[in-house]
Amino acid sequence: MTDDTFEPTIIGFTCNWCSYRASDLAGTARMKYAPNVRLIRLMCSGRLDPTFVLRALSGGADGVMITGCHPGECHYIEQNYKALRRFLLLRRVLTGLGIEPERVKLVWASAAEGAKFAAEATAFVEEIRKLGPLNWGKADSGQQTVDHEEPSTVHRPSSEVEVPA
Amino acid sequence: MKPKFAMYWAASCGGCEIAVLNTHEKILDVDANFDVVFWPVAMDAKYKDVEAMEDGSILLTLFNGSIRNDENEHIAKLLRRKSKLLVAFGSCACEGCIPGLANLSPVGDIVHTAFNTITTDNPHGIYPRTSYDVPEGELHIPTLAKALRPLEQVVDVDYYMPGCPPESHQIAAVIDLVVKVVKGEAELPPKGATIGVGDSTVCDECPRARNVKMIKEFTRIQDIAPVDPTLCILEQGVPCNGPATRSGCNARCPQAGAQCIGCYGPAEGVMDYGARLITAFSSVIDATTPEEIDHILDGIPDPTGQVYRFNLAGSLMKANKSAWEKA
Amino acid sequence: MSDQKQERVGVYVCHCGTNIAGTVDVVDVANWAAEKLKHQGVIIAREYKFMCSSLGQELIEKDIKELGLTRVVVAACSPHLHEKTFRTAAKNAGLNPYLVELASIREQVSWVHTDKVVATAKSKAVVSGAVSRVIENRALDEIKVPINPNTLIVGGGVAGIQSALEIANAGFHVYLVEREPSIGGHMAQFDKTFPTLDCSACILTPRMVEAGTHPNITLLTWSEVTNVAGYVGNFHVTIKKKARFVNEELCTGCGICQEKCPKKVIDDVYEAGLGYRKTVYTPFAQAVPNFPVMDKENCTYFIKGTCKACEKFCPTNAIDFAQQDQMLNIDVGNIILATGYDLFDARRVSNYGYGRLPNVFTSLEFERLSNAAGPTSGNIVLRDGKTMPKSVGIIHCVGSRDKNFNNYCSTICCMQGLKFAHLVHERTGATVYNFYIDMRTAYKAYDEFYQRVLEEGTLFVRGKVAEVTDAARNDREKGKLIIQCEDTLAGKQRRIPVDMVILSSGLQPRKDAKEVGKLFGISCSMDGWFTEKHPKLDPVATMTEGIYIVGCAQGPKDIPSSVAQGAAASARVLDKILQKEVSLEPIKASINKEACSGCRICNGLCPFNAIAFIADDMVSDINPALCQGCGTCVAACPAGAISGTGFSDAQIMAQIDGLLLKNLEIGNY
Amino acid sequence: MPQMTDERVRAGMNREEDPSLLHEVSMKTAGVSHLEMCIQCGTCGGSCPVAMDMEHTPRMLFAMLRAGMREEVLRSNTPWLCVSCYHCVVRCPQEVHIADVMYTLKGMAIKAKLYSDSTAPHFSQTFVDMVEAYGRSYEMGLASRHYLRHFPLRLPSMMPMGLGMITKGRMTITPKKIKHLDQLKSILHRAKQLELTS
Repeated sequence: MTDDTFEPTIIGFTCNWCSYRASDLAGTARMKYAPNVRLIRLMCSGRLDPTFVLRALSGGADGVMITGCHPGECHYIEQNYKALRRFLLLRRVLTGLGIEPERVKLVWASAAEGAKFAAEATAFVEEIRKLGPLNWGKADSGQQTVDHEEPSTVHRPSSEVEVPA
Repeated sequence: MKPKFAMYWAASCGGCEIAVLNTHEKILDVDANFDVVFWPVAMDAKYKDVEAMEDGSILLTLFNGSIRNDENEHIAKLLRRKSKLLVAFGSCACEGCIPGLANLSPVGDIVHTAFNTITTDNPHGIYPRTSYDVPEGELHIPTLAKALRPLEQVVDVDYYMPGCPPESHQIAAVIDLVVKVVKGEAELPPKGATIGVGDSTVCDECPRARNVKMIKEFTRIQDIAPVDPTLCILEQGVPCNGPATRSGCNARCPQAGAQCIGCYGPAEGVMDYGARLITAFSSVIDATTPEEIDHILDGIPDPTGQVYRFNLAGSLMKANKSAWEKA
Repeated sequence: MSDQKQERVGVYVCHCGTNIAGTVDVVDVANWAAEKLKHQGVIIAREYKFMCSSLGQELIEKDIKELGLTRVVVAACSPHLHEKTFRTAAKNAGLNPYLVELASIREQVSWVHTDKVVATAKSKAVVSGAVSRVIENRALDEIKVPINPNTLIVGGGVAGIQSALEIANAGFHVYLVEREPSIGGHMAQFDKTFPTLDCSACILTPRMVEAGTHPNITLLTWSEVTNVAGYVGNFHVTIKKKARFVNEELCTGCGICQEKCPKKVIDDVYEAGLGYRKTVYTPFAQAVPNFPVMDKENCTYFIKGTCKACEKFCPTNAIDFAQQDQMLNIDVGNIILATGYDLFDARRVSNYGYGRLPNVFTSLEFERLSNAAGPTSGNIVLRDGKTMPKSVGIIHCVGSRDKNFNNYCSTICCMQGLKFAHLVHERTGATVYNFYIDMRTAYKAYDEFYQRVLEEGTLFVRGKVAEVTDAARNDREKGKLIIQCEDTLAGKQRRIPVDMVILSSGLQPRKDAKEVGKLFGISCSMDGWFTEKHPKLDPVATMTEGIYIVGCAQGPKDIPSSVAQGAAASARVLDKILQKEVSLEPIKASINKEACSGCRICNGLCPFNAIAFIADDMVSDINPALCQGCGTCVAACPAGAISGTGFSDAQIMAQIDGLLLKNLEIGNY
Repeated sequence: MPQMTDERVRAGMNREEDPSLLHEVSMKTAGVSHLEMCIQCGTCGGSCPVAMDMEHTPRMLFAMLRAGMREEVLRSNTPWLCVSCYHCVVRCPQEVHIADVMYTLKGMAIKAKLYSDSTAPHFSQTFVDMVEAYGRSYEMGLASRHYLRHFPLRLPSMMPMGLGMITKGRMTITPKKIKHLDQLKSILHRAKQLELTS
């Protein structure tokens, strides 16, 4: 079900100290990347409340990119590890809700890694493009009636979650 | 003339009705102060009687159960029209509760499971049909919606009373309050308030001792022996929903030696209950590598069910993707 | 959502010359905002060539005053550039500066995208996000805290000494803490310094003495910081002053105890294992302070209970075997960390044979060997202590620029290797080979030194040495150390027999750098060096207000750079002291005690110990002065009882909706 | 919202299309070669036990790859002399997988028929034949077949070494087959199929 006209909408959450600066650097260096990512600046990836991700996905985003400082390099010493823990559990919960875990990605990018930021953003857009639209924002409120025939495959939460190194 | 009172039972187990009866002699106050006009479980009344009432003529309606089919939806809208105060009564009406977990599957699967499992005696593979022609005319049964919805997703709700079911003493207190309001002795809380509950979470009422928590392993309560009866259950490695669950139950489950499962829903002002539990559980994990963290998370075998047991239908995502996609 | 009166929002879209306007249709963006975001309270949307110019700022100020704007969105460059500019403009016009929001449509849009239609569309989304967010912004006040004028400096190497002197000379008090018995650091071990070949002791000793006698400097050697609490301007520090077993009040530094002590041990620290010291000792003659310390592990009295030779001969009865470690509590306003480096352990490069082949030396060993005050009185000799080498190989980049060890360039090894070549040439006349990958002689007068060494006849081989071996293949190699490498310029493998090999080892972070970082609440890079606030524009500050890093603690560097950083940090500290108080960004978390259930989940999350549990009330509380505003606890509180200023849930949720253009229709969604 | 297409952006990010010889060799090498990371330090050439006989040290070969000297690189005897001791790989400061690159170059040289001395690839092929026939190396067969084919006159001079090896138990007269040779054969068969399709 690939749709050639599908342009993913992606919300990116960036850390004020590393990845937001990396995106600034990508700008200063005029690196070109996919225009589908819209950024929100947080003070730290540790500020990332899973609610933000759920709000974005339920509100029409096709993917969410979370970026933080490399492990061991957090400007608040170790809060990016806390973001990592949350992210891993959040992905499991999202999987249980039938959302491809690849739609939420955690990327480490330091303030110096403008090129990495740009490349990751572009790569993520392509990954989401392959997955297709999420369409949660357009999901109707459940009024539609139902025919009782075909059972689908039963969705179970999977514990196989991919993790960025 | 006494003000009018109604109570309705939509998609739910009936426990809420039992809880009302459990208020003992307080139930007599209802009769003494109200004219009960509609309460299918307690008295005979027809939908058309309700339809015939004047709009806004019922002072108080306690609506329990969530919206699973078109009949539920019809009555919800009807009672909304006829009532001054519509209370989402019990966890099902407030946030979907256990029936809401059905939103993890497409409705076709649910019906299939109900009519075609190994324990179901259905030799001819007969499935219900929503309409059927008989010589007397066409018969209808209610049609299932794609997903279950809490009351507020269908109609405007004045007050919320969570709990599975709400504690009887709180029901009594609410009845007292409304009686006082009717007599002009008290004022109503602001619209949209959650009533008959505490401001904080279950931990606030839990007498167990707690420390800074660092968990190396999540486990089930039956797998730890012995359970320390005085120490925080989460600290012992059992995913207890208490930290994120609204207080008001007096920490009944933890007091009885079991983890909180979250029936009172989120605390005041929280947008998504499951997200609060995700951060609660991940915050106590004592590991830094993805491998270690994943290993610890394996101790929560059904994370989605764990964090959304009572709240899925009322959550931001509301349902599994398959429930939206599949008809 | 909000039932308060609607805000009056002004949107200002900057052309930034053609930087933005070249890729984004700024007029379209402004018109769109005025029309489509009207229901949100946008009452004016303008575009202007350079918003950051004084005319641009005046435009905003005028609108705030005349149109009664209550919120401002500037769609321009990154907030890291001009957030302050526009906040100040708002402040000048009487609007709280935190009611201004920047929408980055330059770094985030015009500079990284090429298609004008796409870029314009994205700009609209970014503006929409900022408008939604700014409505949820709240007026905030900067937090002012007083500054304690005292300063703590940790580490008494050349960088720390420099910092201490600068501050002390300005008239403020300094506590200089050093873990060794004397200040001086690595520089005190060197003979000569490149490129000028000054005698290291000659230039350092006066500085050490000045620091030791300065009325504004409290020197605490043989001491370590054990605890740090508090925050900028108000740190409470606990220092362990280890027992010296010598009463500093009575000791005159006459040295008789050292002389009379009958026990010698190998000095692994100062003499790099090449020489001996007594068990009561000062590490070197010019030590500051000049009071000895007792080496409890090796002292005969502490082992067997007899001896006390030092006590018997001390003319002032200064020896005190009953002395205990002391814990000192001091209050300071700022802290400078000058904790230095460790030398890379050359044993790890096993193919170079250090520790196995006697005549392979480390750089620090060679420093002592060439030092006139060292174990050989400056004679450069082989391990036997007498033979002068006829040929010497100096290997660069040992443990540096190597993914098997340390990936970074240690900065000083090239110049160090050249200095060694010069000293060997000067003192022995031996043939000297330098093996290098790239010759890095940046900075003033360094390359000239390289040319001088070339002129002296040192042979340079470009190639990373593969191995050093004593397995001879022919008579020419017999009894020698053979350096095998590819001479990359000749394109041939070569085996060069020499008498002595010197490894120009790299620098690495102190082995306890991570723990020290944790103690002071600052972070380390992946390599283990302390992380500066900004690699270019703020190299001595850290993310933790009031804590500075200088010298090699921040990364490998030579003496001039260390001294420069020492002075730079002092300037920053003096700036703070003279302001008498400091403003903190009002981005803080706070706990609603009514909603807090005391579950204590947040307690383990704060690395700054800002969250305390109040057992009496069974609730947690946040100390706003300690809170750094990361927001981790805000995101973690399962009861939703913690909120954060500047980055509240309401602000971020609104921005998400705005970016997703969910706010285009009037009414609820 | 208009559609967010930006073709130039996506094209610009693509490294797959890098036409350089260096990139070609890097991509053809199994795993991650890190070939691009070479800093020309010469650790490989210094460590190599056979560098003395090589026309180019490995380092020099990598410099030639960067210079795009395809023919000179593929004609070099260097890859054929590599004994896969992995000394260079262990010591390389940039983690370049030097030995693996040598395999790639041998393969490319055979395909391009650019080797200067055919005995080297023949020797490799004979070795592979032996392994395919017996499941392991058969030194006696390898030596005798190789010398009979290329240097029959030198064969007698090899006798003393051969005898020495036999008496010390380092070489057997008759070949030894491994167990389950059929399994190995099917593995090799599959590998060849994959190679053809790749």
